[in-house]
Amino acid sequence: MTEVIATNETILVVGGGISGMTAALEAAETGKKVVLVEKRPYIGGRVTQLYKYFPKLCHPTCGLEINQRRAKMNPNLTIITMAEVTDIKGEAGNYTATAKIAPRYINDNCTGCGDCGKAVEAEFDDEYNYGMGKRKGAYLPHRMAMPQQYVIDPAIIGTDDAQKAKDACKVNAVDLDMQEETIEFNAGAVVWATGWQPYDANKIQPYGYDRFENVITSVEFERLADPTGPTGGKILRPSDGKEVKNVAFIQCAGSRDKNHLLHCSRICCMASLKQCTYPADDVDISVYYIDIRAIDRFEDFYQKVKAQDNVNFIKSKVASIVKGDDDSPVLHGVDTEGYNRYANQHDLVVLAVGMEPSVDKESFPVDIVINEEGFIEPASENGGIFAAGCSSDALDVNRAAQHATGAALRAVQVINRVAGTEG
Amino acid sequence: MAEEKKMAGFVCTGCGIGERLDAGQLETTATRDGKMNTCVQHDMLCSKEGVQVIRDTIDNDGATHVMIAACSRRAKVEAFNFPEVAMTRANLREGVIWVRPDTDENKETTQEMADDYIRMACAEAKFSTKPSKSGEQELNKTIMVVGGGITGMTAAMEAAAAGYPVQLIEKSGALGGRIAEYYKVLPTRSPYATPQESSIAEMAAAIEADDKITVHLNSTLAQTSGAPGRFSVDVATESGSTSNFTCGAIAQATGFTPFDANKLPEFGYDKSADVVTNHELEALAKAANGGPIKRPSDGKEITSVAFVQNAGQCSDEENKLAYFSGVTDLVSIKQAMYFKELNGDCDTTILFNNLRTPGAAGEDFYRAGQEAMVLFSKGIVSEVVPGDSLTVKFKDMILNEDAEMDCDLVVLAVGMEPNSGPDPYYATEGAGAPQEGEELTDEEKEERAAAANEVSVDSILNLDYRQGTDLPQLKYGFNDSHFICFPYETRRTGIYAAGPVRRPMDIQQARDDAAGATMKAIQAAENAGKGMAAHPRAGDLSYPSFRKEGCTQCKRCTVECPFGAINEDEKRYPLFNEARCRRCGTCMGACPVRVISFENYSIDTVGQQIKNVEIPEEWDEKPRILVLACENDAYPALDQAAMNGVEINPWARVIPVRCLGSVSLSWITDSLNNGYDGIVLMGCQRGEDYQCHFVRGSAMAAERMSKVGDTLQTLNLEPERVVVHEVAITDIERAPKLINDMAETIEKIGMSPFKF
Amino acid sequence: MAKIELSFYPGCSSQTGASSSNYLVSAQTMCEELDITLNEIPDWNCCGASIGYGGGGELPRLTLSARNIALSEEHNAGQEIVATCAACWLSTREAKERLHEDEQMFKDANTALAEGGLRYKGEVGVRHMVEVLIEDIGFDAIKEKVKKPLEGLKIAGYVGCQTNRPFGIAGESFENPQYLDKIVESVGAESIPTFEKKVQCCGGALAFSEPEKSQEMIHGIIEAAYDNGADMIVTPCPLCQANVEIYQDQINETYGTKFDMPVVYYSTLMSVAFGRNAKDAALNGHIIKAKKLEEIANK
Amino acid sequence: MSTNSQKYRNSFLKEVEANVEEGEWVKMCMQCGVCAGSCPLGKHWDHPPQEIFMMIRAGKREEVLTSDSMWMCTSCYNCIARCPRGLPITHIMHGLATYAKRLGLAPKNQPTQGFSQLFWDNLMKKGRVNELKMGLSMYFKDGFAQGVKNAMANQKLGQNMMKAKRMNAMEIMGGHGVKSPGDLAKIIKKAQEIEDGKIQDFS
Repeated sequence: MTEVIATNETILVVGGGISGMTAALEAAETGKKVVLVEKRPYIGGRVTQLYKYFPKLCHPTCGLEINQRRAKMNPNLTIITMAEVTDIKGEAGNYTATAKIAPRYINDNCTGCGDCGKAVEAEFDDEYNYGMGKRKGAYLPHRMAMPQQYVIDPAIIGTDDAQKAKDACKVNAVDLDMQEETIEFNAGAVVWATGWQPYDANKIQPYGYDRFENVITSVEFERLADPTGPTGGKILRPSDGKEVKNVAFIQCAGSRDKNHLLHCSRICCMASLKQCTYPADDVDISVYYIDIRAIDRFEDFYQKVKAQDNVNFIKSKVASIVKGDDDSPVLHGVDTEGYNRYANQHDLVVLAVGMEPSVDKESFPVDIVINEEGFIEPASENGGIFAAGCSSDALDVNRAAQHATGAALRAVQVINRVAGTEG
Repeated sequence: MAEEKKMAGFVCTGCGIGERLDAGQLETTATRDGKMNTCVQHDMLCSKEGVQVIRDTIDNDGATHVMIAACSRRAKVEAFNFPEVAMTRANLREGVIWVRPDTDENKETTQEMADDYIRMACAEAKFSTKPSKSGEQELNKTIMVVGGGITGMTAAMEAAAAGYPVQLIEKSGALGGRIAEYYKVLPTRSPYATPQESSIAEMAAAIEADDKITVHLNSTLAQTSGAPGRFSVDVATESGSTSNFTCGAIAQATGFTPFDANKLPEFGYDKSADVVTNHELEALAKAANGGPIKRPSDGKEITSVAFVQNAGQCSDEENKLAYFSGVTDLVSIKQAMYFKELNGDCDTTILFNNLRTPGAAGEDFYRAGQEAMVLFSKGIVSEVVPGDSLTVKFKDMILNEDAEMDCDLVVLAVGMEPNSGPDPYYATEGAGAPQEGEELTDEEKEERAAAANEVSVDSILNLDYRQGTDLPQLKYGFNDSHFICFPYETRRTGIYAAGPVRRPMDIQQARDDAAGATMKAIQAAENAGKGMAAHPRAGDLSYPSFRKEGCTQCKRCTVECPFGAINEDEKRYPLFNEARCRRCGTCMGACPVRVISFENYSIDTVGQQIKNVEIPEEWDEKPRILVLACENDAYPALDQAAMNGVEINPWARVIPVRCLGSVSLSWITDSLNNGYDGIVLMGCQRGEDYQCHFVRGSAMAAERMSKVGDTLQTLNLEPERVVVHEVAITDIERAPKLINDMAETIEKIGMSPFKF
Repeated sequence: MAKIELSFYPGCSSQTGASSSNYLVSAQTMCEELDITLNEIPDWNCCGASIGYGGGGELPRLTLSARNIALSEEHNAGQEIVATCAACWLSTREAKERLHEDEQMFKDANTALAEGGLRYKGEVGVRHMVEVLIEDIGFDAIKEKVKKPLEGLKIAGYVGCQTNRPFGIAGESFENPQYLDKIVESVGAESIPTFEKKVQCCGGALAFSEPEKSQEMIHGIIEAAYDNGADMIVTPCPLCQANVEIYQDQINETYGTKFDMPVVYYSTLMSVAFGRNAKDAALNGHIIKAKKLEEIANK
Repeated sequence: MSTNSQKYRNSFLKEVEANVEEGEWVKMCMQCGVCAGSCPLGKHWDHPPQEIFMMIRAGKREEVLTSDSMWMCTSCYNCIARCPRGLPITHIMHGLATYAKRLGLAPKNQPTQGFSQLFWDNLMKKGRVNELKMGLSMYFKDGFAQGVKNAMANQKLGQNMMKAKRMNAMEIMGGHGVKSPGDLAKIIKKAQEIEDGKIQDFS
């Protein structure tokens, strides 16, 4: 049974991605008690699945290492993984939160030694790699996963595999009888940081993501480029494993579009520019865009990529994709800078899919102001609940961390009022 | 140290350690060689029972030093958490059994590896003491906010709302800054459709009414001395009077200055009064107070306006701005709406290249502008021809032709330039940095810095710091963090920039940024009071001290500290400021006479590890390779390699270091003298996009090691024996390979003759 | 199956002696089998199609459709309007939506209609026959009705434009609608879900005014069906049917092809599969005979 | 020719908003070009829709209204389905074409222009389209000789259609229609008047 010691001077942070982690750590390092609830079996969220950050092209795992060390060493911080907040009652300074915790079937004894993973046979699509590649039925979601504990896929519970995992474990960390549990605890303020999800590319019908193997999404491309990804960092075509010599990026795939996401997702332009630096320089790259939204110093990076001889920018929203020779996608459209019609064949097409806020208007646990794009508004009506990061707007990592730090303060203000420390 | 040491060792036999290694022998090694008073085995040390065993030894047997031989220091951190003792860990799992094949012929070397790691951990423990708060400063909750614009005002209010007293410094005679001059501002709530009144007046009133906030108008900072938790600030007013207060931390929100449009002759700014900047337009709109906006030249009601986007921005030309000032497209849409509101049937045309209106608010507002019949054209403006009616010449990118249009008024969307002080590193990292091959002495560097400060702007903070008066700059004068994950990772602990001085931004962002910076300032004040380090070694209580009698006043430490933490007294002895220090150890690495040390990280804690590795006789054909790995990237990379079962040769002995900048040359020379056959240093990426969270640690290590050549010469050893590598945390295959490469090198060039 | 009664708008091309009279015949046969009663809108007029734009302006065109709806609301009160022709359906539904969202248009249309003593309320639903089949009848029910499965037939489902865009069939995508394939399978034939030209425009009315441009596109459609090994093409749109079928001679001349690809309606397929004879299925109404269908029908 | 004082001003845009079907949408285009790329007759357009929208903003009144591009629209609705800003492009194209025709600026002998008029006149006669007459009048639109040629060219087609009972020679005698074409004419005439009344003069 999970024990959570929390009072109305505790800050509840929902979501353990870069924003949630930042908010939680900043508050905890200011001496506040924090409970962090994360849906995945590990903290870090989507940035753990990115290969590099723009514009520095540094590795997200570097910052993750520091944040995880901060988290491990901080006594003020309690992390609950595989859990979702299902209900929040009360008002600023006095909330009662309900969280549902899914069974991990592995307890804290786990040393991350990996014996159970070796013992289990069943394999599943690896969600960490967006379904490209497989993982075992007992698995460590990724090498940097924190907590460094394995997970047993519910699908093998009741099978011999589950028993194999149990038998293989020398520290009896495997608990096949683990049940879903529901816990309730107090909090004075809530930071909502459930982040975003890639827009469902199947809905962008003209691009045939559901019909053409060699049309993939930008998040999948990150995994392809990552040396620890399914292709060992080689950029290969899904259809035939051939090395990609000619890749196209389609911007605003789902963004700035009343048929999909109304808003501009802000990050996609920079993400694609970044991804232009992944392939070798003998790979031809075409970027199909409406406006390149390189803000601030990102302009430097835009200019740098523009200067690459192998990159070509086309001001055009691609109209449609059809299948060409040996499954190569052919892009149809018009370059609007002087009306040039094209039908360009590429080895691989990357859809720069938009950011859809992971804020479910329908099932949101408490009454809160959510705008038509699905982001949480900075409204006083929200009481002691503060959005952080991509729950509030489409933000890049840097802006998300910045926003989360501010959100942490707003939560601290509530806590301090409760504690009566002001004045 | 008064209390006598009681050393307790613990060997875990879980996770296969017991199967792969002779635990009995490890225990003996710990007690016999490692001089542990006690040493016990446990089959699962991280379990509740195991942890209890350690706890009892501390509580009941009064152990003061604890050596845990188990998994990597990165694993089971929560379990092995005993702040009340000096603790070290021997990495037998990731460091030994996971990187060595489980075969009989490897058994011996694997055991030797493990025994060495035990000896090293014991030595490290022996020479460590438990870090504890220095008491150098107490908690000072006051936050100083510099700048009384929207960012500073927000920061002040946010801090006060959290219960912290505020000293708010404003150069001018009133609060409000630029926003006070604006007619309207961008909408901050959905639907993002119409410009709204700014809340600046209400905010000013609220600050007036808040007894937690003290406002200093017409004031500047004469001097800021001290450190987080004990800053002492002299405030000078225009009238010449000065006052002093102390504060715990600082938020700098000094805003921006609009780009000088006189640098844009092609747009006729200097020739026609009817060519104005976006900032001047705000004044025009305000002056119209509710009526139609009139032309500056002849007061005629304006019926047509052209907005020239990116005027002097996104340019590679000399004395124009290379970057894009975040909001200028949104601002032009907003201002075009002014005309729709005030001038009835007025045509407004926005000539842009890439229209940059990001996010939900941005795209909504773009559509709102189109709804309001603001006309958008992808056009690049080449010239504005003055005249009774101005003619704008541009290339229409869509119709792909040269075009021109006439209008009554032209608005230049110019960018923002940060109001930052002189860059302390102008001469070392900034524009004044030595060019390729240019060698500068410290004196020359200082001269350049001084010269730079002469020509450049006045100081804002007037910090009494050895390394300059103001916040370091990232690029284009912005006081931004270099790190994507950590927007507030400042290089001046306890001082945080917010708003357009950090990055070009709009009001909403600036207000969020103010909250963020205030949060960090509050945190810095609180932690200074606790004697705890700030990010990235957050919570670290260890701090540097030095043996004055040994110091030669060479100033290496004061010059090279990346955080300006060390001042100099009149005798040029270093003055450490604990609360400014980030515990990287760069000073330790810099010190040629080895007088600087931390309680649990010193010349000895590492040096003794090096010494306690058993060096086999030359003819044993068992080389020893010392690996000094940055704890942030290289060491985790090696851990992950171990998880993947990547092999590392059995000669390597890896020691994690806080930063390559903390590596003392003495460690290198000692290990060479002790018969190590090769040395591999692994630090972070250096250069413009450096990854080192201690800024130049990796770079400085490289520079220092370049001088090892002489040492090698005198010992007539081959230069290949010492290598420095940049290693990223993702180099899971590469990091082990670099170590194995060294083994091959030694194969080639032979063993070191210095084995005694 | 519950009896369904609908107010039917046949449209000009389906009249006897007109270009898709065979559509009407087969549709009626199909409806008999499915127990659908079609009550023709008395005195209906042409919808103006899309091409009418060049002659009549916006309001006159909307008023044409408004008149049909008004007549239906008057004489077939309470019955939803159903059309078999894509253009008829589109124009009528478009008119309804436009008049609904634009109050002034609504008034103006009624002012005009008043000249003929009519009043438009616009409260009645406007549907395409295919919607009725999918939503009210369902593929399973269609399967059940099949007496002569169309085994051994490979049929390319050609949806075309106006049955598909801008409204389309609920739950179907614009780029890759599946319902024709499902109908084809329901009647026991083999579908070609990957038929890449299933929503390619045939040129519509421009087949008349710009024959070369249209026939180039039609050629592509037939070629794709041919390459996919189709025995015939099935479509829900009379203009698509006509355009793709009747110009094959001319296309063969222009492109040196030997196309002889039958183009039938879903209602043709169903009539035959439901066991009705060639006449009821109006197979005689095809210029390019659907021999394989005829064989099954005559079995 | 438009003078600088009209270029990149709202004058023509306003005219389009006032007088063209769905014209008020033109200002919402963000020049992504998806319409241009989606049109099945795309390559036959001198100026694709998105470019026409830009020309309207640029004040190129004559160039737009005399263009033959809008007449390329086959009413396939691809552009409408894909436009990220939801512009009813098909209708705007129809609207521009009709407006150009109304002003007498539409290109003469633009076949689709001719045909759409024929179609309309044909349907207005009896309230329903008479395909035979429409066909014939189409063939003969360029005079008798050309008409015979066209007719001969399509003779086989005609015979086939007759064989299939999908064309009826008797239609020439009259054919289908509404009961009272007069009433219908009155209704449509009224509608036409109302619409004409709304046209604003910008010339």
